[in-house]
Amino acid sequence: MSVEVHIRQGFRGFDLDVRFEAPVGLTVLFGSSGSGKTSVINAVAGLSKPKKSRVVVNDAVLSDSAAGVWVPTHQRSLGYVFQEGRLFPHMSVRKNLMYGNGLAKARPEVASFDQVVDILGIAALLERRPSELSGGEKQRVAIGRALLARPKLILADEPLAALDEPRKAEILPYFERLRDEFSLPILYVTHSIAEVARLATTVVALKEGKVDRVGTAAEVLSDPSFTPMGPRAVGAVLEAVVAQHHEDGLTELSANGVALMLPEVGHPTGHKVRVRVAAHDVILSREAPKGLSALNIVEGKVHSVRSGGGPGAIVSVDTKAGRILARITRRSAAALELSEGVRCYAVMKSVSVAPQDIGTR
Amino acid sequence: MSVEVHIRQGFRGFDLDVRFEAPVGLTVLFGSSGSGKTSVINAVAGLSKPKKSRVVVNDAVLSDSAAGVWVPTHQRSLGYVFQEGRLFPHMSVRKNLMYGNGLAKARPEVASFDQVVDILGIAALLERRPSELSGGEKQRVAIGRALLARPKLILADEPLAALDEPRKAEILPYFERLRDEFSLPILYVTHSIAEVARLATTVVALKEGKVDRVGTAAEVLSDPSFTPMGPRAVGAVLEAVVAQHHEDGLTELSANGVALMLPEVGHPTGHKVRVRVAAHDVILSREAPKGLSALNIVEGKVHSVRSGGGPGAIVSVDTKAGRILARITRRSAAALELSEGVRCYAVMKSVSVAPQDIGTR
Amino acid sequence: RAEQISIFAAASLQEAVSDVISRFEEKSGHKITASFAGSSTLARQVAYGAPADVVMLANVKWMTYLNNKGLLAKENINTRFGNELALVVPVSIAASSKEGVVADLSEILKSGKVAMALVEAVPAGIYGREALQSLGLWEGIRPNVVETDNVRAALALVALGEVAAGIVYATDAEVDDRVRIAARFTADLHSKIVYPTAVVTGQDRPEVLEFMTYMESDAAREAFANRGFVVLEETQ
Amino acid sequence: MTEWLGPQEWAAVGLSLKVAFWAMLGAVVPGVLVAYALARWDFFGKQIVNVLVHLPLVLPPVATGYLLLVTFGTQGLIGGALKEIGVVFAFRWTGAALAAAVMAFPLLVRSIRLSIEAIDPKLEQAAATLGASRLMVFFTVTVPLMLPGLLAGMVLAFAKAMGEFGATITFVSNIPGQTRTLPSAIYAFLQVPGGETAAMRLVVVSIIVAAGALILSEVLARRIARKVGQA
Amino acid sequence: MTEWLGPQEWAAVGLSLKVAFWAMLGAVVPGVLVAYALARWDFFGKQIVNVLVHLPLVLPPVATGYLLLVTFGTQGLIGGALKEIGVVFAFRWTGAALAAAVMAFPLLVRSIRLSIEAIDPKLEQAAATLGASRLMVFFTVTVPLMLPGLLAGMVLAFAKAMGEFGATITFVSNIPGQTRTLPSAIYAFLQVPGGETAAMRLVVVSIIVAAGALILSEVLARRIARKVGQA
Ligand SMILES: Nc1ncnc2c1ncn2[C@@H]1O[C@H](COP(=O)(O)OP(=O)(O)OP(=O)(O)O)[C@@H](O)[C@H]1O
Ligand SMILES: Nc1ncnc2c1ncn2[C@@H]1O[C@H](COP(=O)(O)OP(=O)(O)OP(=O)(O)O)[C@@H](O)[C@H]1O
Ligand SMILES: [Mg+2]
Ligand SMILES: [Mg+2]
Repeated sequence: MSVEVHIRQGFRGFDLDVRFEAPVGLTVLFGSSGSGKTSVINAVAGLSKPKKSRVVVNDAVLSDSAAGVWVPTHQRSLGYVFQEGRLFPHMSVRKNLMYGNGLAKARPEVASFDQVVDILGIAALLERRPSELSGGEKQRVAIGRALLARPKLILADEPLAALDEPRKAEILPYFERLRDEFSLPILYVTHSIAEVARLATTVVALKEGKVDRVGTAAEVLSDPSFTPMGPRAVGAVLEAVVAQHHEDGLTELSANGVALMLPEVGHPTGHKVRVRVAAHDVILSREAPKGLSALNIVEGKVHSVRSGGGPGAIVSVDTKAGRILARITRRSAAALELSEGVRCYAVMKSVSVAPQDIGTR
Repeated sequence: MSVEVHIRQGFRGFDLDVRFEAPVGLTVLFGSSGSGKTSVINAVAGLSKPKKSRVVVNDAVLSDSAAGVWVPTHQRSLGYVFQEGRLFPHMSVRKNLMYGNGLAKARPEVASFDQVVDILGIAALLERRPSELSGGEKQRVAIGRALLARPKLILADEPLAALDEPRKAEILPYFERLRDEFSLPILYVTHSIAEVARLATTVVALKEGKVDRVGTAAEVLSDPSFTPMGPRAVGAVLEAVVAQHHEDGLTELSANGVALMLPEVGHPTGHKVRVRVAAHDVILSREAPKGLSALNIVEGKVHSVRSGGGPGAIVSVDTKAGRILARITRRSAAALELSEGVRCYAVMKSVSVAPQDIGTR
Repeated sequence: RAEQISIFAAASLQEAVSDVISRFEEKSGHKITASFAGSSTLARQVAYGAPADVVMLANVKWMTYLNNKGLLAKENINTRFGNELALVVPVSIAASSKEGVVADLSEILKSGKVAMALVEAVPAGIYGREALQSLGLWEGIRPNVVETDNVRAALALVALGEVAAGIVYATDAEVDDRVRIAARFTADLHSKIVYPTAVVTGQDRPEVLEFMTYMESDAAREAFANRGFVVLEETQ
Repeated sequence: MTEWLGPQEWAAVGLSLKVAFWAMLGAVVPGVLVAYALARWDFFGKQIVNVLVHLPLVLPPVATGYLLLVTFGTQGLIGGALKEIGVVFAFRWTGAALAAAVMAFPLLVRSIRLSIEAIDPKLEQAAATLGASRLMVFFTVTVPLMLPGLLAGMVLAFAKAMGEFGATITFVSNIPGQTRTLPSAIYAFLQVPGGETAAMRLVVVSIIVAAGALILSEVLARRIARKVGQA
Repeated sequence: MTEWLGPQEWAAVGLSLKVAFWAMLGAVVPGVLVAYALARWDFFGKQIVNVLVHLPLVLPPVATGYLLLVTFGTQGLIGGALKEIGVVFAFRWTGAALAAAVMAFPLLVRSIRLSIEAIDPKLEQAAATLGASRLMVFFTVTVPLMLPGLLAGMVLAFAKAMGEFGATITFVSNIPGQTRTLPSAIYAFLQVPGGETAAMRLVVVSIIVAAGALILSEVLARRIARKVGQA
């Protein structure tokens, strides 16, 4: 276990009682506004001192109220991206960025100054004061500051919320690298399903201060009964390897031998990747469809049909590539006579596998 | 024209020169981080006094540097949701909410206190201080405060950025109502395509302090050459009326006589709606597809095929329902021999028209 | 009938005047309020319209200043009381000279600092300087002089043993048992130390004059004498 | 206890409290205005106002007292005019309050100014977008947020007013029951041989009064801090 | 100009500047520490410290001077001990600086404390997450952010030190060239009939010096404000 957290704390009218363990990787804290995500992260950072707490990161006990252990915040080797920036108003952007870096000379860097400035696109801002930055610029500097502090544990509270899509797409891979190349444990708060799908090793869903659910990203996302993320969040996560890069810009993945075509994936042949296929992007057909623009058609057998209260139903189809979820109307399910054990074809447009939904693993 | 804005202003290393006009409705300001969105809104609010500015809202001249007109901020009848909350720390949530309301007794309400508290889910927080709120809770109170100020112009700077999907889904319709029922002009900053598609009457795209593009939401979103929103943003916007509510929960829309099936749409029969069909959600087929779970299949004629640098291509198909965009791979386009004038079928899953993408008009 | 009388008196007269006042009040039934402050302060206040009926200052110059402004009822200025200067040393310092022998002064003064009231501004300091000048000691002592804003502060320095000696009024010196009078300066060494008393112009109401008369009385003289003041025989 | 201090001393305590209270209160409104102007406005002669405000601190109290006497005395420039309309400061307790207020003014202004400068103007902007006029913003946002500084300034002003001596005795003299405040009384005792003990008694009284005021202010400060949410 | 003031007066001006400067400087470090403790810590006897800090304001300066004399005089408790190690305050300009520092101390502490209390602890927390120890946080975040208060406090302290009279003359008396500061000189002139003009000359000098210090501080304050980004 890379992260073990147990926190019990009370505010006026709000009780936090959270306990979870997460393996090596990036743990997403997920939950509606006010469910206690920031409170958990603050306790992990040692910024609040809960009545009861036990926080262990990579075998290092950061706090254990039972044993009377309490490592002060500044010795926890953190990189905390706060929900509200918290840049030092009296320092230039450059000094803000270098603040933690200078204090932790002994630890290895996870990113060089130039790298961070480049990825975050803040080269032009270095000599400005925080008061002269836009909302998104502040947020980017805050991310950079945390990364440059040579952290051994990253805490990120909605780090990308204020950014535009292209900028997010540039920064996201960097969190992947921290997770994979540097094996840094990361606690990450987000409301974005794309980010969950792409980054999360483990998802911890909070609800009113309690743990609602813990599981791998694949488990949580592919559970049709788990709705707090909204219906669009449901989808399957397939494991695949990069098989070939085609000349027309498509990349062929192999999911347990099944070929999947995707727009260019920036990983070398042989690289293992995760592909999320959102349930609402999958079309089912009883016969092998012909003459469709969709490139990925996989045969399989219906594992289950679940219909909720609304007009929709989630059909799980076991294919050679893995279990695929399709969100279709009940009407279609009836028309196609889909039921357990029925053979069918899952049609996925190559492009419907959004680039954000391809993560390395 | 409901809103006319012309602003010229210089910061250290950043020049803002923005000029646009927008018709009645909600105008989305769109652009990457640091492109000048907040600066424009601040100038409209009268919080910054640009070198040159002309702001006219619903025929009321709020500022005109040439004519020496400058209406002070507090007389502009605003409801401004700031990017960073700005709640009054010394007042309870309730007092924060009622602050503007008490000052503008003369103007009509756009929302009652109870309504706002209910929609935003902040009933339990009313007696708290802002310092006792979570990030998303602060944001919600800030929205409520602006709405309760009986505004005649709403300025909203990424109002939903810090909120989870279900909460967003609850609040979004409210902005629609403000736009439609109250005919309030709204300037709205967002990075979310879903919000653009759903809310925007007009989109003003900013780039490095200049207007990059102005157009209706349909125009801008369906322009495959307009990429700042990321490839997922491209899609067609169809005009339709609610034709029938089926018993299985599906709603039948009629787009110029073409039947479209959608999950329940909360509008009465006869109501006009806008439906966005994201290009990446459309599959094309040369033959009429059979036995597919997708309910909506529309025949049409290829208007154009555009391929960019990557593996994808955007195919515009003129159908009776309107022009539909499909984002497919170049490989498929070649395989299906799609070219101008070719007849084909556009396959849209009913559920792929996401509820957020259905707006009233 | 009981009338109100307001007296502005130099701070150094506080006790003696208070004694006189209580006796006078008892006798006459009038009510007196006395304000004690530095002579310069009082004089200036009278000049700016202070509600004083009688002023008693420790400083002839300030009385002259008032008189020149026509603020004093001329027929009612008198000078009944005076004082002496003394050299005091802390009791802790062993007596090295007999009281009254000024010749040994330089010896005492050599041993350390001498506290005096401001030698240019405050009467006690001015008298002291004059005395030392008459004795031809001033130039030698000057570097050792520490000046205070009033005599009492000078006395306090001696009492606390911070200085070797101080030049103060004998009235002050006699009461503080932490100091010992090492020498008295004879009256001929400096200008005469007197406390002129006067009625403010326009305030010569019967009860005020009654008080002025009482100040001439034996009872008043006794009160002043008890506090160590010199009672002068003639009004000057 | 009543025997511990004589009636005259009790009168001095009461007078000092009255003087300090009114000095503090009287200085608040002009203090806030001047502090606001110095903190937020740029106007011609700003530095002159700033110097004037600090003057009572820079000058020896006697000099300030003398200047007060010259201007606010019955014969003085302003004092004469005020006398016409029946307002007299000279040799009244009101004058003692005026002197104390003047002496405390720089302390009050500085504290309030500091607090005003620490207020995020963005909050005032937010209030303006919600329809609050300048005046409304001032009273509903600026004033509540500057309370810590106001309170600190009032404590300093009260304390200073309790201790003010030089300017007071010079301006309004030392009239028992009228202008004889605690410091004047202490001074008077120190002028009398052997008066140290009596003086020390009054010093102790001063300290007790001041401690009471301070603790009260700390309690208030805590409440304010909790309100503003920093506690 | 040189003729306008005599050499004695010039000496007084120089001495006053020296005394005020060192008083201000000497009070800064303890001032910051005490202010920090009062603002951020809860400790036993906090209110006692608070009262002690304010004491010089509450007591008449003469009393403070007298207490200083009793404690820091050569015969005093602390003064005696310090004398052993060669530190003497009595009748030296250092004593004048000490008196001025003590009198200015409450003003300094209050200003700094106000500024510290206005600092958002969240910024200090942020520094801690970045690996800064308490001390490091203090020096890199707290101190820079409290600069406005520090500066305001130093201005007040300097001004107060320039004007301090009662405690100074009581503690170190008035020795030309040693402890004869401007206020002492002004006081002396005011004791003599007709000395007003000479006193006023020195008052003008005081005002000029104070104005210089104030304007300098305003320039610095602007720079700090720009740094901290509120300007
Ligand atoms: N006070 C200021 N001084 C100097 N530059 C400023 C100031 N305020 C904003 N800027 C700069 O102006 C540009 C536009 O800022 P603005 O806040 O309008 O951006 P934005 O479009 O709202 O971005 P975001 O989405 O990140 O909030 C940015 O480059 C920013 O750094
Ligand atoms: N200082 C406080 N005093 C009282 N209640 C608090 C305090 N801080 C947080 N809370 C409450 O605790 C709950 C959890 O807050 P927290 O900030 O952890 O939420 P969150 O999950 O981060 O939400 P968001 O997504 O909106 O940031 C909320 O209901 C909040 O109102
Ligand atoms: Mg949060
Ligand atoms: Mg912005």
